[in-house]
Amino acid sequence: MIGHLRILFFASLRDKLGIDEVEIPASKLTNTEHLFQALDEHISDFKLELLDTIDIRIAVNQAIVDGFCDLKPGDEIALLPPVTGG
Amino acid sequence: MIGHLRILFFASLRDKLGIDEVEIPASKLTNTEHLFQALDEHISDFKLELLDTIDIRIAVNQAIVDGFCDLKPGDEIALLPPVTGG
Amino acid sequence: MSVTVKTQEQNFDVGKELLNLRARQQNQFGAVVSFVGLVRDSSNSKDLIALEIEHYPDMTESSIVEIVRKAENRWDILDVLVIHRVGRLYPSEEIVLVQVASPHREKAFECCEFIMDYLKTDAIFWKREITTTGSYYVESSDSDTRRKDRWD
Amino acid sequence: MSVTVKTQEQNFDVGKELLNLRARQQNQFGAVVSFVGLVRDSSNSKDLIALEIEHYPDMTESSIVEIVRKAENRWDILDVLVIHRVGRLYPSEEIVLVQVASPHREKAFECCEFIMDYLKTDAIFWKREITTTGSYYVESSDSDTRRKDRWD
Repeated sequence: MIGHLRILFFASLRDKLGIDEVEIPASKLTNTEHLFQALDEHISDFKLELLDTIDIRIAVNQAIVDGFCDLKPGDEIALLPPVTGG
Repeated sequence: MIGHLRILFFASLRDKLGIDEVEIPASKLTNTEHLFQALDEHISDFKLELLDTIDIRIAVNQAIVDGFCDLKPGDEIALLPPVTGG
Repeated sequence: MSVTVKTQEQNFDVGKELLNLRARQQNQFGAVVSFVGLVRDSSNSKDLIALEIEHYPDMTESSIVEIVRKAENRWDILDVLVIHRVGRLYPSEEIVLVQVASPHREKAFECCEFIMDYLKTDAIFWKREITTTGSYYVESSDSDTRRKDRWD
Repeated sequence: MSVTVKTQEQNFDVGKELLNLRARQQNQFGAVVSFVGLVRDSSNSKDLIALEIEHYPDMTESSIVEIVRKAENRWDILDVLVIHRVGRLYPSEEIVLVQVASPHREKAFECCEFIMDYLKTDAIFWKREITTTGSYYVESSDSDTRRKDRWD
């Protein structure tokens, strides 16, 4: 949706939260600093405390973000639990 | 041939000597110690001096021989110049 | 230097990929080292029914390309192919192929192992093991991290 | 532990050999490392027309089996296949395949490299390079010997 942020949940995080994807109006979240709060406000029964138990990395538009990062309408934000390939 | 030793020459050695295989009566050679002399006596125009210029290993019945080794009729003796595979 | 990275559900054919490499590379290369990882039939002493591999389309492939770029900076390599399967895989099925072509063998060996070590820790995949006693997400192990850290 | 060693004129198919491995091995193995060596199109800055590889039938195969036995004593490996071609080979043709299967990747990498290093110095083959300026027998180099000696 125009004017929205798309937020994706992967793997164990998706299974535990029971959500794979959500959209939040971009006006409600302009920086990744407040991401978890915004999710808690926007999603009913959001299991906020779960996010503390998993080592999560955040990607914005498919690039890992270290520290905080400004957000703009149309951005794709992903919450990534620990990865392993090979 | 019964009562003979079979002597094989490989690769650069074969090319330089111009011989790939020769048979010597087993009675003429009972130990690898005298192998080169026996070849010189048995083969006309044998280039004995060539053997000094190449690092040769000797195999008897397909096993590398370190030092000297007794020979018996039917044995297969091979003169192996330096190898490389892979 | 050619880099090919694919994530796909279907299996790969190592022989065909070697032919593709030869078609791609006019340069001379004397050595090709290939690694194939397969699903084992047990994990932490549990019997494994299947492995489910999840990826983040596009970002997963970028994360692998980034690993290959790191390798490229260290070794004189000519061609790298990484194919990583996703979806549900059963014991003894192939998971991953890493194929490295180089003029000389020592670089190809090192580079292939480097890429595998980084795939374990840095590539964006998630693995869920479906066993006879439940299903579990697996994470890269401490020994995986140590193997990766060897290259620092 | 299964050991397969072949010397042959015809080419091999790495994909088919991986299938053969899976048919042979009921045991679980998570890692297969394969090395393929190919004829390069130049050697010591001479243009190569062809490579002629000579062997000593039976003894050559025994010399390879002996190398594999050495490897077997060092690593927990499940299956080794070595196919070495003989006869006349042209640039970009395959010379050798070494395929090692192991439960874990680090052993498979080490073992495959070990076998390759020993093939260079200890396997009973002779190579003659036919170049535009004459033909020459090649010997294993000092660097080959050094690479082998690493394993002592």
